[in-house]
Amino acid sequence: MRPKACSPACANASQVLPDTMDFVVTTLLNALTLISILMLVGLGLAISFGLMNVTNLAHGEFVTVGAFAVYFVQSVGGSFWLGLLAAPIAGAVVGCILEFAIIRHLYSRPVSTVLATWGVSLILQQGLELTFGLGAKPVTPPIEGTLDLFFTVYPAYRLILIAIAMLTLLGVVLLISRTSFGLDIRTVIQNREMAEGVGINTRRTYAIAFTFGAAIAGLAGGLVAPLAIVLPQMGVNYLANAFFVVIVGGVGSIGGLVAGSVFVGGLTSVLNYQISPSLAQAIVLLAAIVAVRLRPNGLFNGASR
Amino acid sequence: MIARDRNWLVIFAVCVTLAIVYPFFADGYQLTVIRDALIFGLFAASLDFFWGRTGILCFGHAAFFGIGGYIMALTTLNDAIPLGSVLGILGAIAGAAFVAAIIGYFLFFGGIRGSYFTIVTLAMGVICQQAAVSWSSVTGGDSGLIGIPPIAFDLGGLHVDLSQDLPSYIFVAAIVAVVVLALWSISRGRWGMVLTAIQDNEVRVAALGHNAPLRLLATFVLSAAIAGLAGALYVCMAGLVAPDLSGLLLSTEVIVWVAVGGRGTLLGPVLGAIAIQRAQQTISSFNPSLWPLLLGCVFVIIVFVLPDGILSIYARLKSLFNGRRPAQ
Amino acid sequence: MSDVLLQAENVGIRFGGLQALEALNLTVRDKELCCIIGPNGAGKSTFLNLLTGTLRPTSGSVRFLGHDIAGLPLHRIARLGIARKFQIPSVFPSLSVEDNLKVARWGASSPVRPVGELLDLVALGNRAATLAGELAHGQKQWLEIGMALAIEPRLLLLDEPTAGMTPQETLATAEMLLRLKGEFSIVAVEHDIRFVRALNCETLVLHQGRRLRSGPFHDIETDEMVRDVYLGRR
Amino acid sequence: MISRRTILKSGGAAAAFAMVGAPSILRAADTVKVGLSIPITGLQAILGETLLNCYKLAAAELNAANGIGGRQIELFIEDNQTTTKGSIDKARKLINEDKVDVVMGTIISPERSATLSVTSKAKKLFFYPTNFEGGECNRYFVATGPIPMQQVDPMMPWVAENLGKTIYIMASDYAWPQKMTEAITAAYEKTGGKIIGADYYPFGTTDFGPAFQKIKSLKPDVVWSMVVGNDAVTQLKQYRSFDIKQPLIAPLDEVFNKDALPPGVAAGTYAPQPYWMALDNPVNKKFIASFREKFGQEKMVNGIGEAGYNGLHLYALAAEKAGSLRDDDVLKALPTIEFDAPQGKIRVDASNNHTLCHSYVGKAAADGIGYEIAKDFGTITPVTPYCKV
Repeated sequence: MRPKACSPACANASQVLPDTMDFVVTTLLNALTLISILMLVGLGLAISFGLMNVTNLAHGEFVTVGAFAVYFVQSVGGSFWLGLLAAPIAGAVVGCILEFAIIRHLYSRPVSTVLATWGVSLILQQGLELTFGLGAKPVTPPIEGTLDLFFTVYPAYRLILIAIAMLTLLGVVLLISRTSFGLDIRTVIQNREMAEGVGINTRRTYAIAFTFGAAIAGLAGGLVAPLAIVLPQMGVNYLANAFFVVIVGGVGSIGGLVAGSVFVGGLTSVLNYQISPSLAQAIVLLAAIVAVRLRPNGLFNGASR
Repeated sequence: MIARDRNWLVIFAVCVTLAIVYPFFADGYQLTVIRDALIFGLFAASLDFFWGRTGILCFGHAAFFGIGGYIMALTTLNDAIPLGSVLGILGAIAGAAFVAAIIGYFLFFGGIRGSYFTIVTLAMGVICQQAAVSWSSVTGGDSGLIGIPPIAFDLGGLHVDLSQDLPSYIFVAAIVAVVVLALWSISRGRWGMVLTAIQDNEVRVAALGHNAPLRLLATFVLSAAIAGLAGALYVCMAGLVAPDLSGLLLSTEVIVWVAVGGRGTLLGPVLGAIAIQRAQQTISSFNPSLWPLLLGCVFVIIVFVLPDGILSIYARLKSLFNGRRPAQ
Repeated sequence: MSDVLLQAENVGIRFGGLQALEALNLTVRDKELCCIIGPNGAGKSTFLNLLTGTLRPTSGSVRFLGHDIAGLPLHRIARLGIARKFQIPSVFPSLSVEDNLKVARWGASSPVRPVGELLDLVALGNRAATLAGELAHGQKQWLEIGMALAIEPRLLLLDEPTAGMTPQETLATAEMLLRLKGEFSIVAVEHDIRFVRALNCETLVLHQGRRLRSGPFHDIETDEMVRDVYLGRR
Repeated sequence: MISRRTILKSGGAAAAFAMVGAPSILRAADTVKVGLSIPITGLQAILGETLLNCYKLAAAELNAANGIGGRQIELFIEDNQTTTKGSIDKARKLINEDKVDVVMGTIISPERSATLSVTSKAKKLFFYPTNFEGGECNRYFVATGPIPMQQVDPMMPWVAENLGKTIYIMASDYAWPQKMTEAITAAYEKTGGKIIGADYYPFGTTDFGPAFQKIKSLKPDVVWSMVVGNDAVTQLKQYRSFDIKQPLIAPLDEVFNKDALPPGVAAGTYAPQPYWMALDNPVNKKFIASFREKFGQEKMVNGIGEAGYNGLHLYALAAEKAGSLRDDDVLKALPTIEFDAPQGKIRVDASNNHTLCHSYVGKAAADGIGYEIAKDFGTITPVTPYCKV
């Protein structure tokens, strides 16, 4: 028997209107926080899983590595911002090594990739535990407290997180659409053989794209570090949902990534308020499965697998 | 092909012989250890039947193990149900098959294959474990259900009581042998050939008039049903069922067993399950924190050094003696 | 009308803004052999995809034995009696030649020809135990034709069956098809004029998504406009 | 040799009975074998380490002082990997291969249930140290930690009086918080208080935002968190960032706060526990001093560890008194002895094998690690309608 939660409106009938606005804005911001994180973690997956067809189960560890980078920088006296700078670099380094040592040898063996990356994920987790010791690591946020947004009061750090995520996304869009490297990536993705034909070093492009995705995931880890637990095993919490973002959104476009993140993150946040969070999580995942059945190529675009 | 079949049967016969001889040298405790390992071997074989034959990796196979276990537990713990053990096992098989049929319908007919299938089934495992934890009025929550009686029934004059170590060992070993042999016969006949063809080129198979998604679905359902059977057997032997028996960790472990034992060999995964579990418990008694690290390395090594599993060592050695390259 | 097997009327398809095919008509009668030719990019494969129901036309209709088959699952279409040989040889490389044919036979609603006969028909009798992946390119094409035969089709659609074959193999393939002529209808999409010449059948010439000419092959062959198109003069 | 001396020394009817009843046990063993099933790897590894250290401390203390009836205690330490399967395998190994005299340990419910399913079948004593949601009952199962009613019943009037009349509960979605919620609701409503909302979050939740939003709109007087383990870290970090003013009750302790939480995050939170390091009595002072001497001066210890420590001492006293290591003999002696534990004097209730433990409300200090005792409710007798052994 669980006591039923009182609906927000009945708490104080005279305050219905401001409460409603407050409720809507806060829900929106909660959803945005979740969407931002999903988007950043999903971006790397969209590249490796969606475009290169590499199922990287160690992707969650990039998030972990990013968060540990912030912890490490803080623990040796650096500021959070310095740590946040180190996070994507740490992610990129691990990603680059992983691509070089393992993934590039397995592009033609997708199932082996699953096994090998899962193994790597275990090794990274245990390695972090042996290096930094048991247990969660403390990370202090750069600013404490809340910000008054007129309709509602919201934690300042979360607003920063949302802003950084949006800027990063914008940067990625520009990178892909405006730079020659972005053009290379798009060409390789469209048709690997043809890209090789016109003289693009696809091996290098793959490696850089993979590393880039790892860096973004590292950044995501750095951003969530003050907000959530920092632990060698934290990555798995983000992995499954990020995969769903990519599957639901469809591969091959930033639009799909955004659509997938909004679907998973938005639905989770809204449902969490209505029903038991465990049920909400199950429903979101089931909805994702059904969505995939109905729109096999993704909510947003028609790119095929 | 014929030679490979003969090899398989030889190894199978050796394993059966070892299983028959083992009770003469082992005490009750050692029997229970191997008995439980065999149940997980059956579970590994069930995954191998799907993964090995279709090339599609299911990352949530423990969900079916857990579903089977919970159905068995709920059936046998309810005194109002007659023939609890028999109905429990049948229910476990049917329940796991039913869930697999629903999930599989959405996935296979939705055109989900390969890595996408892997990820969706991974989430399915997560949901199952969470459901088992949260839905405590039925599942007993995170501590699970305890006091599940051993399998015992009278059916048409046949009296079965598996509360003792030796009968339960014989019962489990017999089931594992029969199921593995049956799966092997299925997978080398028409069914297996079509599945191999689907693995090569699914569109082509469909263009020949085969309902490929249905074939895949049927394979998945059969695989899940056997996983459910394994789950039902395990909870009776252990006396309890708990949420982590349907969780991600077990799903991962079973993949290792199959990969180490040799994907697609059905027998290899059983041996892999026994070997790895014994190794895990022995190593963890010496140095607990070493185990996860070793496990990770095993994954990576298998992929690069032994992509066909330990069972392939035999073939490799043989071809080494004959001076030939191993057939791939 | 009763012997009409496949009828495409006024069929067209657009991909986004691009009109890929426009107002095409094709009637295939029972046990008839016909060819579709045209230069690269003429829309031959797209047309074939419309005929097999893989694509749904944006205008006009395709009917097989009076049914609209567009969008039906592939295996249902096969069971109706449409067999298709793909452009890229798509055999099952991990199965033996014999097993390839077995798998194909099992797909049929009522297989007639035993595997041995199929092997002989496609001249692979001595390669039965070979893994299909180890066959030479031309043999793979034949094996695929054999697999198409195994499902006892009423209509066999061949997408560039001789692509990548040596001249001798091409002729052998043509002979193989001529032997089968009269058992069921065959529609061959080809690029290679020599092959079509050997078949000498009713021919539809496509150019830029439209019908250029149609009629018996010897008429087509002498047509000025067809020559111009094939020689790239137009 | 040692075993004979034991019998001679302890003398009396019990020893004579033991010799007749179980001569093989006494002759076979030169040591008392204590099997420990500890989560050394897996999710509960932080708490597992402290618990293991407490057992080591108790064993060292006992061994330094004549062991149990003159026999040294030998610890058989196994890692149950925080899983059901691991716990079953290890419990079987301890009982069948190592032939231990008693099994102790485990932290979370699945480990306990799995271990219990083996020990109950083997009729082997099993001492469980962690806060226990109740519900499981077995003659050979001894709980040295508190059940919900021991913590909640005395505490709720205090909460109503000092903290407020309405509570919002946010918890991890599993059995212990669910049972706790039942106990809290029952006890709180007696005082006129009201639970105005309860939400259970699945393990691995990364965003508790919606819960804080509810807190803001429901405006409860008190927030009671039973989000546990790793998720508690996430939950507390976010609780602080949303700047919620209500007092927070959270099931934290010194070990967890020090090893897992960012500094200061737990400051000011309340927690019900049977033991606090801040307890001002000589036994506790000595306990902490020897713990730190053995394992490091900066180390913290918590209620789970202390209950484990108590468990081994209770077992030793009972075995000593029974003059036998037979499970039934020890069990018979167990309710008759009393142990002067760091939390105060404790003993085991004969009717249900639960321990009469103390109940304190602690309030976390500004550093977020240590606690001061906010209120001492004394010893609480466990009342278990579900259990009669």
